[in-house]
Amino acid sequence: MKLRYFAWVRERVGKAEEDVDVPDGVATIGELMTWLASRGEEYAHAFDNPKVIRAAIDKTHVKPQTPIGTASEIAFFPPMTGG
Amino acid sequence: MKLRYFAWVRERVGKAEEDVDVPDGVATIGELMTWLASRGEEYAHAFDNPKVIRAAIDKTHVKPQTPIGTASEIAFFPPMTGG
Amino acid sequence: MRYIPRMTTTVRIQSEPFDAAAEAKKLSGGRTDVGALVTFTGICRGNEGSEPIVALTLEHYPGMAEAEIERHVAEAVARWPLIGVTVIHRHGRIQPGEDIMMVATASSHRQAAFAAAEFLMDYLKTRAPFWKQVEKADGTTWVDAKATDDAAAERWAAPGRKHAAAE
Amino acid sequence: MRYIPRMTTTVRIQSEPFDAAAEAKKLSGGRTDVGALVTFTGICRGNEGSEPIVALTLEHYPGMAEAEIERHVAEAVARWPLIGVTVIHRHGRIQPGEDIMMVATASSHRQAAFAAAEFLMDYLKTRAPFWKQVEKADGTTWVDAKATDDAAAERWAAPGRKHAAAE
Repeated sequence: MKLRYFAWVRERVGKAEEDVDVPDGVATIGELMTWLASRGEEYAHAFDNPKVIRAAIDKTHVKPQTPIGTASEIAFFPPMTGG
Repeated sequence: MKLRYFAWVRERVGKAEEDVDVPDGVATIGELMTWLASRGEEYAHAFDNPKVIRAAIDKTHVKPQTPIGTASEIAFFPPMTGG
Repeated sequence: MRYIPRMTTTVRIQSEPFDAAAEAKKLSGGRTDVGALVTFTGICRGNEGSEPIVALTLEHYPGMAEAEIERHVAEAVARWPLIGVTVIHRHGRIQPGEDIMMVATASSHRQAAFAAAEFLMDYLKTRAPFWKQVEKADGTTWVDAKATDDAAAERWAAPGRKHAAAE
Repeated sequence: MRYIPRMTTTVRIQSEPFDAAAEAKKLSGGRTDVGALVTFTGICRGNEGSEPIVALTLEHYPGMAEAEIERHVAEAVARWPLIGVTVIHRHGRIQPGEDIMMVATASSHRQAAFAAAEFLMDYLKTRAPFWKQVEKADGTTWVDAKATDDAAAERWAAPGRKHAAAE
């Protein structure tokens, strides 16, 4: 599964995207963030306050409780500040 | 006192402006409209429904109960449709 | 110290056409404190319902039109943190596709610019002394005032209404 | 028979500057059914509070940004009687005084044009995947999302809210 990071989430993780094998038992966006936070210091820093992180599955906004399902691309980013 | 008429009030009265001597006892805008309506057929037609006529004293919107006072110019016109 | 912006207000009543884009640009050009620019342009349509319009003719009350618009511009400036306001309104004969009038508002913040532009439009429709006559193939008629325009203007006067004055 | 206007919608994400006035003009040019044209332009300011800004850099999520804006344009078209909508949003480095983005809405009636432009702006601020980084003399920081922007976007979703859909 492809993960993409934007803005300060990208800066903290230290990369814009990566391919990961998500372990069994990680079923929702929220669980994916918890698992990512356990992957090292930079991830722990990026995901230390998951409440402020927004997510999209295949370029559509989703909530933490949304199941990952058969997503091909999941993105994590801070609240948006365009306009 | 100078009176000015605009839009269909002007068309019905048949003139854009005139100088009139307002008789004693005509104290408010509403009373002035009643008096004007008595001045002939064209005035009666213009002021037959005074509720829809708006007025300005010296280029400021006023209500029917506003006293004429020492106005130098009073205008009558339909509801505005600019913009 | 609170930053007091240099304020630009322009009110013009004219029979000549105007360039809405160029007028709006003047509010933000040459300065870097404008974050939001809202422009409204009112355009003469070519039909009313299903009937074609040949032209509109706008009558106005010279002197009062300027004074009334300036009074509402001053009120908008007092109510919202604006940097610039431009109102231009044409009179005379106007053909379909031509611009009738414009309002442009500049502010640091979008909500102030939007609110002030809508406020000015609602008041222009109901309080500025202009009257539209519509010319069709079978003659001319005066446009009736709309109750919905009065309602739109009244919402700004409703007690307790809150304005989004800043982002 | 109800008149079904020819509808023009344009959504563009680009790093190049754009000409807001020319883009807005495209919505009303060559047709006579547009009575109201509203243009919002978001401009890079030269300061944040009292601190000078060197530049803004806008990061975006390619593909999702277009899709998200197009979804909201479609919703605006469904909610209000619009004739045309244009949204252009830049990404990359933008200097003070330069335009960041624009929304233009064309309709027969002013209230629809205003409401749709505000709706699109409120959603763009909170749902379109763009992130602003502000560059000052002492370094760069990510702009924080504003709670007031979330509140502005939520008013469009509030149950029972009435929209002024026509004059």
